[in-house]
Amino acid sequence: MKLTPEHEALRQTWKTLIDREINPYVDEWEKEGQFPAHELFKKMGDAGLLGVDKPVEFGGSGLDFSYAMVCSESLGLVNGGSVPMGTGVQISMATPALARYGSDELRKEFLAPSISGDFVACLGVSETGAGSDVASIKTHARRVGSDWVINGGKMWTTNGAQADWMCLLANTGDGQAHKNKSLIVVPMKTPGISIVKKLNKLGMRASDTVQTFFDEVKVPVRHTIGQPGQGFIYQMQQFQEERLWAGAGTLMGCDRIINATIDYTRERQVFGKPLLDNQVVHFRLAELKSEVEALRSLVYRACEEYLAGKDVTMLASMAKLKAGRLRREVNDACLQYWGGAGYLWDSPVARAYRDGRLASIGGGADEVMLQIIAKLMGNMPRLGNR
Amino acid sequence: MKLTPEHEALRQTWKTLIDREINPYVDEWEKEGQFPAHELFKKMGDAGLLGVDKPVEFGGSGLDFSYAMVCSESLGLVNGGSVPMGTGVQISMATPALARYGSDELRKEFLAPSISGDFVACLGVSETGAGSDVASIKTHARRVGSDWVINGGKMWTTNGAQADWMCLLANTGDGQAHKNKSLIVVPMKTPGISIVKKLNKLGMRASDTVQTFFDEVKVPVRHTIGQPGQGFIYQMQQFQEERLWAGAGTLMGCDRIINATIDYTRERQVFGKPLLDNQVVHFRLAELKSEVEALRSLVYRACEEYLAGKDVTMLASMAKLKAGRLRREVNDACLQYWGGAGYLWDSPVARAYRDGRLASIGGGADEVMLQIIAKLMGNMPRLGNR
Amino acid sequence: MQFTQEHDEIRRTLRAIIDRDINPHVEQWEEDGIFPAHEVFKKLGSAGLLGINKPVEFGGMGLDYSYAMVMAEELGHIHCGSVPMAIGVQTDMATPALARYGSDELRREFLTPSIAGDFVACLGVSEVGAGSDVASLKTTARRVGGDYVINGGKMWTTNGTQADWMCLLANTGEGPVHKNKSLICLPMKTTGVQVVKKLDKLGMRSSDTAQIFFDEVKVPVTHLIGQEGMGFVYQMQQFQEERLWGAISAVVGMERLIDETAEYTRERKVFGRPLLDNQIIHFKLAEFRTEVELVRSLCYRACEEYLDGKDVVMLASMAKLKAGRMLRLVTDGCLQYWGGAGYLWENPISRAFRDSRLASIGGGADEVMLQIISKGMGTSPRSRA
Amino acid sequence: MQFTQEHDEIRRTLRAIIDRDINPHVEQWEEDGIFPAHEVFKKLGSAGLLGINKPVEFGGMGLDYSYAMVMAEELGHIHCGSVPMAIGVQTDMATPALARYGSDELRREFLTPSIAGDFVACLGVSEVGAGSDVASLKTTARRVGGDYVINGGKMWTTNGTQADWMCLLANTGEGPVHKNKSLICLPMKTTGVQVVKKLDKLGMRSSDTAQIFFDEVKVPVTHLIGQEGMGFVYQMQQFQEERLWGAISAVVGMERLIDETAEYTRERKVFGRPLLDNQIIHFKLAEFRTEVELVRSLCYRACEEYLDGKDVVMLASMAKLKAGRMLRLVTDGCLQYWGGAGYLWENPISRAFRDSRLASIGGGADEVMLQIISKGMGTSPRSRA
Repeated sequence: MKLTPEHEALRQTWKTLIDREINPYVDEWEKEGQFPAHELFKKMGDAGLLGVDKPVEFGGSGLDFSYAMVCSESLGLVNGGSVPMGTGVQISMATPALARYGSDELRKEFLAPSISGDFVACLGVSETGAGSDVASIKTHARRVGSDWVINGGKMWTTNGAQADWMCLLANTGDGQAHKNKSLIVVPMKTPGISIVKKLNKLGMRASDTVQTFFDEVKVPVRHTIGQPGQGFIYQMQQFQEERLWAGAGTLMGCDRIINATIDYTRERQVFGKPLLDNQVVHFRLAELKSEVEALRSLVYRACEEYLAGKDVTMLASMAKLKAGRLRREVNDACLQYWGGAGYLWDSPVARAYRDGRLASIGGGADEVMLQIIAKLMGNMPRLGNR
Repeated sequence: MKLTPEHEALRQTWKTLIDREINPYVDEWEKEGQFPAHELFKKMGDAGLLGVDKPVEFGGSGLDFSYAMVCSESLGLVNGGSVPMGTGVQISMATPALARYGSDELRKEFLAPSISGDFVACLGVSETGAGSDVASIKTHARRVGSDWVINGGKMWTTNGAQADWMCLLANTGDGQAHKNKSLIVVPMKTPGISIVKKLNKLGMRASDTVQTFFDEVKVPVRHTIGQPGQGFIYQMQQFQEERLWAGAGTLMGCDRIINATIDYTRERQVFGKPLLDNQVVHFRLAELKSEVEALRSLVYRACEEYLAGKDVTMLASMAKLKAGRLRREVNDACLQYWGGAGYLWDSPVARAYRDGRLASIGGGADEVMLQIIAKLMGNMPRLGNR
Repeated sequence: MQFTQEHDEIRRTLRAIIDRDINPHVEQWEEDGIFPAHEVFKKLGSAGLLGINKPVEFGGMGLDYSYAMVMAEELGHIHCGSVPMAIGVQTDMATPALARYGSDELRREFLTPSIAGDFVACLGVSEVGAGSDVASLKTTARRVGGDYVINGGKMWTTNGTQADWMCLLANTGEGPVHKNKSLICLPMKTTGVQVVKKLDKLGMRSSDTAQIFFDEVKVPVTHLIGQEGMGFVYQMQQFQEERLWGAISAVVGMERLIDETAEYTRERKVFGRPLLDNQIIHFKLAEFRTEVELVRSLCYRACEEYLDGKDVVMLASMAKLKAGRMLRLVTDGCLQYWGGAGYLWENPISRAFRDSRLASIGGGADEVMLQIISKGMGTSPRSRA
Repeated sequence: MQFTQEHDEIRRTLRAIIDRDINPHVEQWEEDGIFPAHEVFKKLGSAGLLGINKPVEFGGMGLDYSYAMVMAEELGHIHCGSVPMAIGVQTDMATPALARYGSDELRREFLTPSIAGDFVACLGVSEVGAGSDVASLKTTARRVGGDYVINGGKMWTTNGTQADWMCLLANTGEGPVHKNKSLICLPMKTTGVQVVKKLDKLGMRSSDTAQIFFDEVKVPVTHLIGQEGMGFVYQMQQFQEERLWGAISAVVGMERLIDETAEYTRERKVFGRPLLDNQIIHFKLAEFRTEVELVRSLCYRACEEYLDGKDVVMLASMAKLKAGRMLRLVTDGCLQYWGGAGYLWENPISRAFRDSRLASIGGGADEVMLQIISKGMGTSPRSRA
């Protein structure tokens, strides 16, 4: 993946916005338990940051996916994982299918305002009984005249408390689990939708994660994204971008913590010398940096192949797996060198430690990635043997 | 496990014998591909080292198992894994069942000379198709008059090329896999026994490991150890001592390599200072030493409980598991600090690296230990789900 | 290590208090950001559990260290890290030196009520600039007539906002850093003692950790523990108990998490079968359990040698090091198998994840342990210079 | 990194030679403790594979580095580590400096035949006292009239017993250690060059590694590569290629072992089902495969930046570090699943286990890489002093 001056410029725009509009407020948002998505996304939208790889006719910049990767990577500069996660949902998790398969009408109504930052989007896939195992979701939409009538519930919904619409995955037929699902755009104001509660999480505390229930929720059938029954396929594609996004998002986040640790340990004197002068410290940081660069290379390579039209399921899953593992390793190792100061609630490394722990769980747990990779290697047993 | 002056004395006797009769010759034996078991065991026998925990009436010292542990631990002083392994077979793998359940006649004929060092013993359990999975061995002995007629073959038999007798596990009935086996004393000179080949191994190159075939081999039924059909049970008990032995045997072996590495890196100057002065080196060695002491504590504790008559299957399996993992970690980490010198064939650390790799495979692989532990924790799935 | 009826008796007594008077309130205390130390300690004190290996003349049981260790181990049944830590400070970190070297008068005044559970104790060693590097602490206590006048401050003080007295380490003279320090019993009510703030921490949320300042604080010289100038030495001994305590108190907690994770994953079905049936999970739990037994064995062995009067600095440091490492691996590894549920704030596994991260930092970081062990092995440059 | 027809062409050509002229003989060569370098190199040379990115005037193909990298990657199909290593010395360790800075005359004399496969080259840098610490080497070449007179010795010299010439690094002056060294083409037949012994190694058994002594060895000063005193600098550049080569050449080999292990465990039945069905095994292989792709990606990226003329010291060192670490983990991990069979001497996995242990030691140990990376990050004390 060649980084052009355009990529660099995009990165700069992000950096400026993050320094000015985000980092000064993150501590406050963490206390409040959510960041102001509408206000913040509007600023991003005005800067043209929410639709870099989306079609021009709906307000996007029509650039290729590598620019979305730069967005994800740049968000690593945010002092906390909540804003990058919420923004990621808006840019690469809830909207790719709509942008690719949605009708013009639907895109005008929901994609355009999501790109301009007027709408906040959320993704409705996970359920209490079906996190990793998407095929087994229970939420269903039955057709009544020109409407879908939706019943069920979703879990772990990021941006859920503030979202204007949800990209919902629901069973719209009986048939086979991979062919009976559809992606439907559901306005969150629709009667029958109740947000049960904002989940109190170990980390990502400036992100509003909710549980939602649907009780006879009516939305017009024209809100279906692309073909009914194709939802599972679309979502699998959407997952690919989500995983690449997760991989890229880890890079600068890790760099940020490593660099902060270098600065801290360089200042911190123990036994009469900078902590950083301890070989175990600077060697460990060198090792971690090497791992980050390896991941960066994998992400760039996957992105390149993705742009070349190749199937990158394997590389994307590997990137997601390694991203989760590496985040935990980097945050845990760096916190160690901050000592008690790193254990304080508001220290950047303590926050990264809380927030980063989600990386191996959300968006497909490490074990799900391992399963995908093992499968593509042709090594998975027949189900009976698992 | 309290170490008494008697334990100390035993350790001294071993050390003297190892310094005088073993270490000076190990390099030579490694080249020859086997150590002279009869000659060496005789010396051990004369020093009373082969029967410390065996009954007095057959030449043993009648001490408790903790003394056998000291034997195993002391053998770690040998510069190579072959002699300790071969001796371990003689002391704790091929003879415990015979000592415990054998008839006086049988013990007079085979145990006594094995304790005096006149006989070399080997253990016949593993087969090509059944390493970890003992229950599925194929070798069988059918009864013809007052004889067992044995057919089949054994694999991975340590001491096999020099042994006078084998403690053989064979199917002596049809019934259930755990109730149809017997332990039988088989003189290796018996017609019909053919040693197919001495196996050429990655390490343990001074140990003769063979594959054996049995073709209509006749031995009197009175050679059966204890009750026919009890063989599997006896062997499981024998495995317990084997695993504790393996755990104890790892301790001084690791200490020896760590200490040799300390000496080497203290002498070795790089960038104008002793290699050992590098914090990554002495911290790493400190970490490894901590692991060794943890294992030592576990082994001693297991031994104590064993003496107190408790079932130590869990602790013994844990000791075996950790011993294998730790040996690999210690040898790999230490070799690193020897650099090119450690990569030379005859360097003690290169030999330890080759020999030690077997520890996670032989006598029940790590994964078998994990299975036993998981089972005792009540976490193993019903077979269908595995 | 052979345990007796008495050992089991202590386990039972403590366990009853934990189940009745502690665990039911942990959630609330975690939310409050503090737990009622006086109330809890009184219950423990009345049961005699705060002075197990303390002298009988001052209300202790006068039992050997193995009984104290059994108590520390049993504390792992408490559903958070804060309360055990606070108890550990009271029994094994702030009082051993006083019990060993304090004058009878001083012990009557501070040790007896601490054993009875009427006083809450805290330890004043760490400072902003001196965590691992104790020798470099800056707080001074200069002699003025019959008083020590104390100036400076302490950091990371567990129980700091509730404590009645502090076992304070301060510089009482010039001279070399290992010979100029003393341990002093400092009543927290004394004028000039100012608790600046309760620290907001990643974990250990129901433990009150304070930063404290001293401005011309006067205490009579009779509050000196043992001899003047011996403070550093006493504290190093006290650290030995603290480290052993830190290691053994981690064992049962890890065991509990492993079992709870087995339970949860046995119930939780994914792709139509119990999560626990995944070999990657039950093998990992087996591996964890193995490491836990290694830590436990190391502690038992250290305890035996300690009872034999041997120096256990090495074994205690090794145990502390390994316990800290394993706590991180076990809590992180188990949380993984709880998935999203494990990421929820109140989930015991997520609390354990937050709390246990402190183990490799507090009471001497892993790297300090490695330094001590290297020294003991004669391999660290300093030790050969 | 987008590959072209030409890249694939090179893969095909090399692969054919490996399958026809190398792999069938590896067993024998391993037993002999040496492989016929001249014979093998001639075949590679005739196919043009020894000069892929070398100047056309001297028989090279004049292609960019990506083609050389593709060749290094493909070498992983050879069933041992010795032969690839020897080829790497010829193409990426002993000849880059000569190709870049050597006089036409010198290149005609040594580079051309090395590219053709008529000469076998070796690299003379490491010494008994100077492995990682190149600057401290002791071998000297003093000027006497039109000659250099060389004294000293080299250690760990791959191809040492068969080489026609050595790319020698020696001290040609006093001055500071980074400015007093030169690279010299030394014909191994020269009187005074004495190959003391072939070293008996843990692995890499079919590679001849020699210790060599120089006693008043005379070579004309025209054998100097580039400028006198620039040797250290040239060698540091040469190391860059060596490290990148070391990393990329590990990738396919690891992939092959992972696949062979999958194959073996798929066939092997234990407790009535394929070993591979154990989640612990197929997940571990997935994890390994992931790490392999990370190494590969890092190499590709480093190559791209190298082609863009960027300094890739950091990326190359990181790649070398990670490749060495992974080789050890992958060979050790795979061997485990082969059980006893994997422990047999001739088993490819046991050979890989022996051979690959060198990767974290040779060509700059892991710790040297960490030092370089720390320096690049500006975090090592030296780098800030």
